[in-house]
Amino acid sequence: MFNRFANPNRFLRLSRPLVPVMAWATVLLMAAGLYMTFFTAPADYQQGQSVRIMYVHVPSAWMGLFCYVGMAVAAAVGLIWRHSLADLVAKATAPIGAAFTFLSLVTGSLWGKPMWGTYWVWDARLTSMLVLLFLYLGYMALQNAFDDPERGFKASAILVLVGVINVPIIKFSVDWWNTLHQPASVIKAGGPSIHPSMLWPLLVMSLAFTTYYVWVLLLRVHAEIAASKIRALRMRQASA
Amino acid sequence: MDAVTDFLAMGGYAAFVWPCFAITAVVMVALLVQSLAALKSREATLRALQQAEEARPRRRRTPQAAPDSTPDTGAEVAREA
Amino acid sequence: MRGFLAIVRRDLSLAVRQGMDSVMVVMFFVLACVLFPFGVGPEPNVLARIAAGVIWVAALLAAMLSLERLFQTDYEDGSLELLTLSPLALEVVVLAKIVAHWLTTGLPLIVASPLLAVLMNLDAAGYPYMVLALALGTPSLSLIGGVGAALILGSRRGGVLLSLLVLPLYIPVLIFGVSAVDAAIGGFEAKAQFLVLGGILLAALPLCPWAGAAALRQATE
Amino acid sequence: MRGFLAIVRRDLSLAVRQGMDSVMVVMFFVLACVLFPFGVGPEPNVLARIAAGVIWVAALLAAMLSLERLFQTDYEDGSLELLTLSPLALEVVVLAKIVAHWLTTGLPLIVASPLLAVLMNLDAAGYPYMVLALALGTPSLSLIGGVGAALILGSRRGGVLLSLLVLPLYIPVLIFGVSAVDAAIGGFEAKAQFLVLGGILLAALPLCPWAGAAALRQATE
Amino acid sequence: MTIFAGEGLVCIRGERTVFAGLDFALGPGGALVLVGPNGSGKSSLLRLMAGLLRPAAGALTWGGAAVAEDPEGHNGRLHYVGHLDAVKPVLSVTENLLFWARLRGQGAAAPDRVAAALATLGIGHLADLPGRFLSAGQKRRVNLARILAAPADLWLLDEPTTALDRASIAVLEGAIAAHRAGGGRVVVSTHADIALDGAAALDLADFTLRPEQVFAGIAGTGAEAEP
Amino acid sequence: MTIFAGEGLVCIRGERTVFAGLDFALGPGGALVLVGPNGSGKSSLLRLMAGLLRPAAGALTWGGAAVAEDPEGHNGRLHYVGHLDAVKPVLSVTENLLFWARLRGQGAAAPDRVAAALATLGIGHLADLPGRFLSAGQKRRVNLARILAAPADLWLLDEPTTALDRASIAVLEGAIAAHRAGGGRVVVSTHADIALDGAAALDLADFTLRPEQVFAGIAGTGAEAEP
Ligand code: HEM
Ligand SMILES: Nc1ncnc2c1ncn2[C@@H]1O[C@H](COP(=O)(O)OP(=O)(O)OP(=O)(O)O)[C@@H](O)[C@H]1O
Ligand SMILES: Nc1ncnc2c1ncn2[C@@H]1O[C@H](COP(=O)(O)OP(=O)(O)OP(=O)(O)O)[C@@H](O)[C@H]1O
Ligand SMILES: [Mg+2]
Ligand SMILES: [Mg+2]
Repeated sequence: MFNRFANPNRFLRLSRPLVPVMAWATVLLMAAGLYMTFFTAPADYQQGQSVRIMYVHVPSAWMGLFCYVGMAVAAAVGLIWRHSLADLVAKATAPIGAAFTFLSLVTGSLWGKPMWGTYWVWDARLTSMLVLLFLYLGYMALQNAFDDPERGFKASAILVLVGVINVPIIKFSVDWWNTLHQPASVIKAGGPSIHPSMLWPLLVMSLAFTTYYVWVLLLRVHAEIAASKIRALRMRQASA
Repeated sequence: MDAVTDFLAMGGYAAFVWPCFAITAVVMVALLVQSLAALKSREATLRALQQAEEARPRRRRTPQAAPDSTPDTGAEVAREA
Repeated sequence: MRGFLAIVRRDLSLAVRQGMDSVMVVMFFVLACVLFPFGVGPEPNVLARIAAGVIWVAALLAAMLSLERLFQTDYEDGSLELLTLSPLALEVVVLAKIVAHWLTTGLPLIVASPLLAVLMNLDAAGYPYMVLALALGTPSLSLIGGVGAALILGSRRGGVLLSLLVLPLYIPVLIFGVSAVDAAIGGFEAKAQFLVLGGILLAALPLCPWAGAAALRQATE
Repeated sequence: MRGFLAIVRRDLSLAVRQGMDSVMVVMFFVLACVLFPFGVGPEPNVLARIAAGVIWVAALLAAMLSLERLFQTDYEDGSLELLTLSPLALEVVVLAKIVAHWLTTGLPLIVASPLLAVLMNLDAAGYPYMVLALALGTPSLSLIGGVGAALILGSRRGGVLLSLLVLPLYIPVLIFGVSAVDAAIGGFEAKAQFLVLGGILLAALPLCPWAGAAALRQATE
Repeated sequence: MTIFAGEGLVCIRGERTVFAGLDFALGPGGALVLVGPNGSGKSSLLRLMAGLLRPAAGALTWGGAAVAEDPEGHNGRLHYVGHLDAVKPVLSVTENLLFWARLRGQGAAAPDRVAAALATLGIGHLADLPGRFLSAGQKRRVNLARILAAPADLWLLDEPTTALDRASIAVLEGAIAAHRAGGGRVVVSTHADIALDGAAALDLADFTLRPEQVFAGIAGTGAEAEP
Repeated sequence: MTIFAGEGLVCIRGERTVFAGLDFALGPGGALVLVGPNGSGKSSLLRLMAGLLRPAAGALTWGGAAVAEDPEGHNGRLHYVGHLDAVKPVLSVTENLLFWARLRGQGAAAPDRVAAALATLGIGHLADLPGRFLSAGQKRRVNLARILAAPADLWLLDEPTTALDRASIAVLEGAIAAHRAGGGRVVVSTHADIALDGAAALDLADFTLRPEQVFAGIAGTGAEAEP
């Protein structure tokens, strides 16, 4: 049975050894991915060397989306089974997901300047990514708005579940909105067909981003556990 | 030498490619460093607090009150009361 | 049902007695719209081009601002605990409060909107569609905002926080509300947009009271 | 002076510790701006035409929303009484709190404005003028809004009421702020507008702390 | 005979275990008085009984059925009086009470019941006064009139004598006695004295954990596990 | 010898005359205890002395000079302790107190004075704790430490013993005695007992108007004019 007193010490025991594993995996995969990005992947016949932006842009966009789903699952587990570790995972995921989403926006607009001639267009995909960033930031703001961390967890869990229902609706309406006003003229559906010489670096980079996520997630969860122990000790000190 | 300048020029896209990778690196490293620093400082605080706790005289503490094995659930701790 | 009506009736008479809730919301709505002629200049064609969008954005902001206190006073004076403990399902309580909120703020906004349409130089063909779109859209705004209002109970900062939670979720309503009016002005069918607005409302109607009730339960813990 | 700095420093550290005050204000600023493309459509030239106005209106609304709690928490926890009883002139206290508010909200808005200018497709020639106009205008917004925030203490409904008090007073700042940017983009001199913005600030600097102090004395009676 | 009972109740608030292993049983006509020092968990236990708080462990049952299964049904058979009086300043006393009575399904009978309740508590003359003109004691009496205006089996009263003068306390005692005589049950937390015949007393201090056991949840077990 | 005195003070709140014709005088080392039933105006008189309220009639003087002439000067020589403790939940106890000390011109000496004040009140061990972890009694002690951390002639204490246990009340009594021994003066309102040697008692009930005189302003003069 899941229990709201999920034992953190067992979790710490199990997950501490994972930290160096993830760290090394990230470093090695990142090195390999960067090497492939710059030395084995070919320049695109249309986009030239700027296509190399893709190898950070696409993984961060994927991770931005993935983290939101992960956060929603963790929040649901925390809310329904009152599993406090899941609450901590949801909380720790938010800043990482927000960072990835932010990166996909920045790298995308840096790519957009040479490709489309402008840093930003109100394209459907871009816009929904921007809204996703706001959903992350709203989650983090709500989480931090309470004196009692327990309330922060529960309130933000409900928010993220409402948000996850809304993400497809937002996505759909933004698609509609954009096609209504401005037929797709800037990027063609599908994008460049992916050749293995480009696919492999992309996959390696994505894997590197994933291990980076796990690494930082573990660090942040460990920090949250330490923080709640500190709160408990402080409270004990206060009531002494 | 030319190879290097060529590489750095990124086919004319240097002004976009390099900032892009630089920003990605900065954000990812910053997040990592912040996470590590938070963990370190909290663990340090925790250790200090726990030492202070140890040092304090324990008035009503009976030897068997402190569970010697890690209990699986807080509820078990509670039931021992 | 009788309990539902009792809550609606109470909230309405509170709104009337506490003075000018509706008036204040409408005034904010008008003020926010009026800022635009000052901001973008008084050229009629520019204003007409952006009129529908500005009116909708102002409606969003007005709904959001007024929602901040939806549960706040009941929370502070202990009524919310007693409402939670009523034999009514909490979802029904939440729905009743949201309905009362819509009657005191959404409805006046709809009534005031033609006035703003005139001020903003909106094409006359758009008036009925504007009203209809607001009539379908504002209930969704109240419903979605009600969840946000329940979530921020007891938090350190109300207004700004609520806007961060709620505004992103308002975007679909905004998009279809505006495009319904624009389509009508442009001479197109606006049926699809109205269907979507209705669909959003139908989806929000069961979901939001449920989420709001969950939020209230943890706020009164 | 030492007391002044003590208050500023305290309010800054409160803002930092309470988490993300500045971040939230900037987010609202960005969100409010982003609503407009959804409202008026994504065409770059339309957006560029209204960009300066929209950014200024969003700045007004963000300042107003964040001001709601300028004195509220101090009022609720009893700090405001003690500040009123400090040996400092109450006007200085009010000014210090407004300065701290500007540092935590006005300044971030200014920093974030070029980003919005990009999003809204503002003519690049306007960027420096936009920033300069905001730098001259936002202190006035904080000063004027501070008076409103002091006036609404203890009233039943904060947010909406504050907007009704404050937004009309913000209109001059809005007009000259926007027209400075528009002039610069159109290739005209914007000196007159900046002079007026500076003049408003110079007038608000002594007047608003005085009015705010009077309002606070009322509230703590 | 339906029994309202709790078994092995554990209450955790703000990461702190307030009490643990608490049992009680209350039959029709029964009364339970909660005592204990500040912060020992009297209010928490009442909120738990009302279903406002969920026990971290243990079960709350009514006639053998778990209360958590049917929260609305449980709400229907209880009245709760907390620290706040829920009197709206802009509504008159009667309007305030009518609302709560109607919410509990008192239709046509509501005005009469409300008037009778006001008379019982000796504030019939305030019936038309807006809530904002009431003193603290008067507000508290309005709140108590609320529970008289609609019948419910279980009364949960958290320091109901706060701000009441001696005469009003006597009225309250009479109302509780009448309620119990009719088969109702009542749980009262109090610092002051309130006279209830044959009431069982529950001292919350008996269920408070020793300081070193107090901290539950993640933090607690962590701290506990340290050598 | 500077005397702090009030003459013919009248206090009107919410269109109601709370008290009228009240005189007092307080010399260095003096103490005044305000007593009276709820709502008789103890808190109102203290706020009036602090300058938070203005008397509807009468004069408040310090060494003969009207207090209203130089409000900042008056603020500089008084400390007020009200019902709220003004402890910021996100600042540590020391940070909270340092702010108030600095605001009163305690520069470099502030940290030492704050530490000493905390030690006096027996909460030195809480110095680094954020305010949100404090119980009601601990917050009240922090508030009292505030008035020890910066010197002021006149202490105005509104029910300072609220939420304090016996030991802390004794500490407070000691602090007041020391303050008076150093020539300070103190006005205390209290329901509980607090031992102050040679303090004058002022019963606010003596200055409350008869019911038919109570309504001031338009209503009041009207009622007065009735035969
Ligand atoms: C701010 C600007 C941009 C944002 C927010 C953005 C966002 C995204 C997102 C969310 C994805 C993942 C979509 C998915 O897998 O379903 C993606 C993928 C991709 N983006 Fe971007 N993008 C931006 C600009 C660009 C630009 C300028 C280009 C190139 C001209 C580009 C090319 C691609 C490609 C090739 C993919 C992967 C192919 C695919 O999954 O469809 N993006 N982008
Ligand atoms: N909302 C809350 N969040 C977190 N902890 C709380 C909350 N309310 C109370 N507590 C804590 O729970 C414990 C029990 O509080 P409770 O109010 O039940 O005590 P009580 O016995 O009613 O005290 P009193 O006699 O003061 O009314 C206290 O230590 C308190 O600090
Ligand atoms: N803010 C206010 N506005 C209007 N009337 C007020 C206000 N505060 C208090 N009063 C009224 O003034 C009268 C005196 O109140 P005050 O708080 O001074 O009494 P007190 O003697 O301190 O009572 P207690 O023993 O309850 O503290 C009361 O009748 C009260 O109703
Ligand atoms: Mg209690
Ligand atoms: Mg008092």
